[in-house]
Amino acid sequence: MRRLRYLQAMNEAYHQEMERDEEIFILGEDIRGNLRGETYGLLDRFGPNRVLDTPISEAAFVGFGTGAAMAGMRPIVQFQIATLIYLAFDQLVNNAAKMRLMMGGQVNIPVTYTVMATGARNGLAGQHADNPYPFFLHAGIKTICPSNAYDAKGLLISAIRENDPVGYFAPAGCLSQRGEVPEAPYAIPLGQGQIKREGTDVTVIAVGQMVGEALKVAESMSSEGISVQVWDPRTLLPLDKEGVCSAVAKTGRAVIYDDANRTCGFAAELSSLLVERVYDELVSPIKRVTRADVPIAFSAPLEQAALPSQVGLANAIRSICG
Amino acid sequence: MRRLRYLQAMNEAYHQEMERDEEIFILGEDIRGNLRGETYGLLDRFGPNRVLDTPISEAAFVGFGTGAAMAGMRPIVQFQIATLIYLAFDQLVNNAAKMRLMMGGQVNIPVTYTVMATGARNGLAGQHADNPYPFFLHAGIKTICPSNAYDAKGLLISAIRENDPVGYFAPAGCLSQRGEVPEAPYAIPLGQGQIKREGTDVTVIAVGQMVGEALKVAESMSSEGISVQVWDPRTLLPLDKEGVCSAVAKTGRAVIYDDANRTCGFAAELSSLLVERVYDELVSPIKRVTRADVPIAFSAPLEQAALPSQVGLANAIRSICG
Amino acid sequence: MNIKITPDAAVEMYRTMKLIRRFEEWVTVLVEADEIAGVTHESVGQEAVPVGVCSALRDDDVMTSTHRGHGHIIAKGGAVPYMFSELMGRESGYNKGRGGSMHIADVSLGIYGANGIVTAGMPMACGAAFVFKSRGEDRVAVSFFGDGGVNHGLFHEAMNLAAIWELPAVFICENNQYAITTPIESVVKVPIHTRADSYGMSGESVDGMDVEAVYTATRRAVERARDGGGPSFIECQTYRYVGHYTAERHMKLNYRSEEEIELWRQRDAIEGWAGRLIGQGIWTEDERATVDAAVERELDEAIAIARQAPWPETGSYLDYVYAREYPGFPARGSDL
Amino acid sequence: MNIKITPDAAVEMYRTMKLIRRFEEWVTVLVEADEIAGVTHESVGQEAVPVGVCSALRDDDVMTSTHRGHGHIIAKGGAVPYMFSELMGRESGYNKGRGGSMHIADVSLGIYGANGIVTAGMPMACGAAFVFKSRGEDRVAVSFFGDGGVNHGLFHEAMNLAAIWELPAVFICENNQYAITTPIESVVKVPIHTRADSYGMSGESVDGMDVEAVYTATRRAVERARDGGGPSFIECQTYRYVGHYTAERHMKLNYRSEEEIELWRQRDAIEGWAGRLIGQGIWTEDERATVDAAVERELDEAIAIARQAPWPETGSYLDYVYAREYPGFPARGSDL
Ligand SMILES: Cc1ncc(C[n+]2csc(CCOP(=O)(O)OP(=O)(O)O)c2C)c(N)n1
Ligand SMILES: Cc1ncc(C[n+]2csc(CCOP(=O)(O)OP(=O)(O)O)c2C)c(N)n1
Ligand SMILES: [Mg+2]
Ligand SMILES: [Mg+2]
Repeated sequence: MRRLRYLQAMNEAYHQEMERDEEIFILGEDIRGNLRGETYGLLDRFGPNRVLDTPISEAAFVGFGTGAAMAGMRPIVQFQIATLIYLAFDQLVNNAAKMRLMMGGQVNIPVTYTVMATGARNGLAGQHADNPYPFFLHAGIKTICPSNAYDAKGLLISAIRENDPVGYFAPAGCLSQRGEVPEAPYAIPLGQGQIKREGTDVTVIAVGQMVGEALKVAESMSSEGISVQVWDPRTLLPLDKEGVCSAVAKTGRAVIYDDANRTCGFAAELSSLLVERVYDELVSPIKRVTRADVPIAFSAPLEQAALPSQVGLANAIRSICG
Repeated sequence: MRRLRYLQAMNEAYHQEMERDEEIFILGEDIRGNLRGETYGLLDRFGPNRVLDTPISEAAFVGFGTGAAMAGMRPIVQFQIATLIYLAFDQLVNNAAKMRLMMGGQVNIPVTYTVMATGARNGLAGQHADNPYPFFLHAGIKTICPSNAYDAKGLLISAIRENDPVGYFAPAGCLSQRGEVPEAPYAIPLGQGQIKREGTDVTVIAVGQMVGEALKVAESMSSEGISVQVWDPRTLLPLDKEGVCSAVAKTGRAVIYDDANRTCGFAAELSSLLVERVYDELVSPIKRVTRADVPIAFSAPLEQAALPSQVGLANAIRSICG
Repeated sequence: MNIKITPDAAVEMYRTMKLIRRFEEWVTVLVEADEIAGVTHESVGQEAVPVGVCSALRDDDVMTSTHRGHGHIIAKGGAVPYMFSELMGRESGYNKGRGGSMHIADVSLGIYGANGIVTAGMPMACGAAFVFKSRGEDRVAVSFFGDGGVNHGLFHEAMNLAAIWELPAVFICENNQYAITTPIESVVKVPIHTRADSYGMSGESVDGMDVEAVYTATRRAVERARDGGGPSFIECQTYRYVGHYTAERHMKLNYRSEEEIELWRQRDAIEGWAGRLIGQGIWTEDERATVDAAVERELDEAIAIARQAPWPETGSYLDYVYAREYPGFPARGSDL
Repeated sequence: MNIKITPDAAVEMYRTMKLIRRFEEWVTVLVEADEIAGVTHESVGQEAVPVGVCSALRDDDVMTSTHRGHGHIIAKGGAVPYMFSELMGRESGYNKGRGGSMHIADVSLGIYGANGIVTAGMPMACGAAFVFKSRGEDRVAVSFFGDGGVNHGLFHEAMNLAAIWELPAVFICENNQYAITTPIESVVKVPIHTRADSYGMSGESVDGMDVEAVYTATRRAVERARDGGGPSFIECQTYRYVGHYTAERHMKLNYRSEEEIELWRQRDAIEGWAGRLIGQGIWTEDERATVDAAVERELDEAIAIARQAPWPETGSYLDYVYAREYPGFPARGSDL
C-alpha cells in the first residue's frame, strides 16, 4: 500500500473532508504559505474563502471559529505551534468547551483545533516544547493524539465530523514519519484504543510519539525475558476505558509513558483510573514515566534529561517485573 | 483569641506585608473599590502608587507584574474571579513560570497571584465556578489553597515572601468563615500539610473548602464505627509528599475529596503518587470524589449534582471500609 | 439616508424600553427574595441602547451579549417567561436552567448568548458575520460590550479581524462610564469611539439616552454592513442608575456620587421618549398608561409561569455537555 | 531638540550594524553545520533598527526583545562570545544554555530577554517602566516587536497601560513587512504607526533602513520618557533579506519576490551609512576595512570560545526552575 508521511496523511484528510462538505473551512497562521506541508494545495483547491490566513490573534480566531460554528459552519482552527493554545485559553476552555451546556444544548460547536508539532524537540526550548493536551483533558475538551500516519488520517476525519470541539494534537516527532495510508477516506471512531503489540507481563500505555519508542523498548525487553504489551489510547478524551482496563487486567502491571508534564498529567489520570477499576488485578504499583515538571531547556543534554526516555521506561518496567 | 473572617485575615496579611516591605505593591481590577473586603484600607494606607486599579487587561497586567518583578519589585496580582487566569494563561504558564529557567537563573519572579472566590457556588454558572488550580499545578506554578482564616493569613504572608510566582487560591466557600487569627504576622511554610483530624481507618485528603465538609463527614462516620482521618495539604505545590504518604500509610486507605474537575485533576495526581509511594501499605483502592467534568450549570439541583458532596464522600468511604 | 420611525415603531420602542426597565426591577425584587440565585447585572438606565440597536435589526440578524444582557435579549425578541424561567433555574428556561443570567441565549432568535467574560462575544460575532458573508446572505452580526471591554485584547483582535475581512458586523459599546468601580476616564485616554480609526473602521459616538439617536446610527451601520460596506463601531453614552450587580445595594461603595446618578436620571431615556411622542401629538398619556399596564401584566404572568415551572431533573446533570457522548464521558465525580 | 551624532558614535553605529549582520550570517552557517540547534530567526537587513534604537539608550535602560532578537541583544551591549555559547547550548552561554536563540537575556545589561511569543515582552517592559517611575529613576524601558505583533491583543493592552499610567516606555515596531508568510497589508488596514493615536500616545513612522532616522526618533522618545512625558510608539520600516527562520532557505515558499528583496537590498542600511560617512569625509575606506576586519576577528574568536565551552551537566536539569526548591520539586519524570 501507499506509504505517506503523517503530514501528508493530514493533508489528504483535509482535502477529502473539505471536498465532501463545503461547510468546512480552515483558518490559522500561514495556512496558505503551507510551512510544514499539511496545508499543501488547500488554497488552490478551495480558494481564499475557505482557506484563511489570520492575523496573529489567537484568541480572536478561536472565538471566530466558535461563532462560525454557531452560525452553522464547521471550522478547522489551526495552531501553528502547540503553546499558542495558551493565548486563546479562555476562548477554548471557558467558551467553546462550555457553550453547549451553558446554552442548554441549543447549538453544536463542531470545531477541530489542529495543534501542530506538539512536544517539539531539538532545541525548541522553553516556550515551544510543551505537550499541552492535559490542559484540554482537564477542561473536558475532546482530545486526540494520533501516533502514526494511518491514525493521523482516520482520526482527523473523525475529528472534523464530530459535532463538538476536538483538539487534535500532532506530535512533532511523528510528522515526517511514514506509514501505510489508504487513499479512500476512512474514519477511525473516537474512543477506541489499540494494542500495538501483544504481551503478557506488563502493559505500557504510550501516547503519540512515545508509542514508537515504547515498541522499541518492548522489543529489547524480550531479550530480558519480559513480555511487554503496548497500548495506544489514540484518543485521550473520550478514552477507551474498557480497552485500557482489559489490557492492564491481562498483564497485572502497567507503566504509563507520556511526554506531557507529570503533575496532573494524563499519566496521573490513567494511573488513578486503573487503581479505581482494576485494583484487584494489579500485582504491582503503576508507574509513570513522564516529562519532568520543568520548562524544556534549550541545551541538548538538558532537554534529553527532562524528557521521558527509553532507558527510563526500561528501568520502570524492570522495577516492577523483577 | 480574635476571630477574623478569611477575607479579613487576607487583608491583615496584605497590610502587614506591605508595611514591612515597600517593594510590595498590589494591582488588579477594582482593588481600590474593595468589592469583597480583602483590599480594605490599602489605598488609604499605601496610596495610589502601591495600590493600582487596572483596566480589564488580564494578560497585560500579569506581564506587567513579571516585568516589575524582574526590575526588582514584588507585585501582588489579583484576579477578581478565578477563571480570569485563562485570559492571562500564556503570560502565566509560558512566561512568568518559565522565565527563571529560560534565563538560566538570572532573575527571580517574586509575584503572588491571588485568585479570588475559586470554585464559586450558588448559581455563578458555567464561566465563574471553576476551580482552576490543577492548571497551575500541571504548569509547575507554586499553588496554595488555604482552607481557613488562620492558614489564609500565614500562607499569604509566605506566598508574598516567596521568590517565585505563587498562585494563591481563595475558595469562595471559605471567604466569610471565621477562625482564630493572631494579630502579629506569622508565616506558615509552604510544603507542610496538616492532619486536621486524626483517624485510623481511612485518610480523607481534602482541599480548600472541602476540608470543612470532610470534617463533618468524619464526625458522622464515627457513628458508623469508621474512624476517619482528615489531611489538608494546604499547599498543593510544593506538596508535602512525606506528610500525605505517612498519613495514608497509617490508615491503609485513602479518599481524595476535591472540588476541581476530575480528569487530570489534583485528585488524580495524589492517587497516582500514593500508588507509587505507599502501594504496599494500601489495603484498598484509592478513591477520588471530585467535581464531575461538566461546566457548572446555573440551576441549583444541577450544580449540586455536579459538585463533590458529603454524601458522595461518605459513600466512597463506606465502599472501601466495608 | 433618511431614517424615519413610524408611530407604531416609536410606541414599540417605548414598550420595549419599559419592559426592560420593569423586567430589571423585578429581577432585583426576585433576587432579594432569593427566588433568583447567582449574580445578576441589571441595566436600569441603559434601555435606549439595546432597543435602539435591535430596532434596526432583522429577525435573522444575530447578536452577542454581555453579563449585563437582559435588555439585549428582550430587545432582540426574547420572551420574558422563558427568561424568568431561566433566571429561576427551571427546565423551561431558555437554556433549560443551565445558563442563568449571564448566558441566556435563543439561537433561533439570533441571540448567540450573553457571556460572562468581558468581550468574549466579539470574535463570535465576527465568525457569524463571516458565515453570512461567505454564504452571500445579507445578514448582520452585532456585538454588545461595555466601556470596560475596549481595553481588552480581544476587543482589539476582533475589531481588526472584522475590519480586514470587511465583515458585516456592528460593534456596540455601551459606555455606562464605569467598569464596576473603575471610571472609564481612568483607563482610557481618548474618546472611545476614536479607537475605531485604528482599524480603518467607521466609529461614532451617540447619545445612548436617546433611543432615536441609537437607532439611527445603528440603522446606518447595519445598512452599510448589508451592502458589503464592512463593519462599524458605535459608542453609546449611557449610565446605569443601579449598582454593578444586584448585591451592590447592600455594599458601601463610593465610586460615584448621588448627584451624578441624579443628573443622568434627569435624562432618562424612557421618560424622554414618552415625552417626545406625547409632545409631538403622536401619543397620549392614556395610551401610555395602557402600554404600561400591559407591560406589568406581561411580567406578572411571566413570573407566575416561571414560578410554577419544573426544575431540571438532578440526574440530567451530564446532559448537553457534548453533542455526542461516549461511554464514561463526561466523567462523573466518583467512580464507585 | 537638535540631535547630533559624533563621528565616533557614527562609526560605532556602523561597527555594531556590521557585527549584527556578520553575526547572523555566522548563525546561518553554524545552523547548517548542525552546531546550533533549534529554530533561529536572523535579522539580516534590519540592523539599523536595533542599532538606531539602542544608541539612544543608556546602559541602565532596559529592553525586551523578540524571537528575532540577536540584533537587539548585540545593540544593547550583549557580548558575542556569550551569545554564541548560548546558541551552542553551553553552560557559559548567557542563559547557561537553558534559553537558546529565543530567550537570550542579560539582566545586568538591561536585556530582559528575547521571547518566543509575539508581543509577550510588551507588558513586561511596562512593568519595568512602572518600577523606574515609581522609584523616581529616569530610566526607560523599550520593547521591540514585529509588524505581526500589532494585531495581538497584548499589544493593545500593553500600549493602553503605558499610556494611561504615563510610563517611561518606548515601543518599537520593526515592520519588516511580513509575519512569516503573511504580508502586513493583508492583516492591517491603516498605517501601523497611527494605531498609537488610539491610546493617546505619540506615534510615528521612520525609515528603518536609516540608522540616523531611527536614532533620532528614538532619542526624542527616550528623552520625553525620561522627562516624565510618557510613552511613544515608533514604527520602523525595514526588511529581512533572509527567510523567516534559517530553515526557510531549504523550503519552497513564494510569498515574496526576488525583485522585492532586491529593491530593499539596494537600500541596505550598512552600505548606506558607510557611504554617507565616507562621502562626508568623516571616514575613509581604509578605516572601514579596519573596522570590518576587527568585526571578523571578534566573531571568529567568539565562535572559537563557544566551541570549546563546556556543556551543562546533565544532572543539573532541575536547576533554576525555582528560586527556592522544596523536597520533591520540580517533580522528576519517574519515581522509582
Ligand atoms: C475578561 C474579564 N475580566 C474581568 C471580569 C470581571 N468583570 C465582570 S463585569 C466587569 C466590568 C465590566 O465593565 P463594562 O465592560 O464597562 O460593562 P458594564 O458592567 O459597565 O456593563 C468586570 C471587570 C470579566 N467578567 N471578564
Ligand atoms: C502569539 C504568537 N503567535 C504565533 C507565533 C508563531 N510565530 C512566530 S514568529 C511569527 C511571525 C511574527 O511576525 P512579526 O511580528 O512581524 O515578526 P518578524 O518575524 O517579522 O520579525 C509567528 C506567527 C508566536 N511565536 N507567538
Ligand atoms: Mg461599563
Ligand atoms: Mg514582521
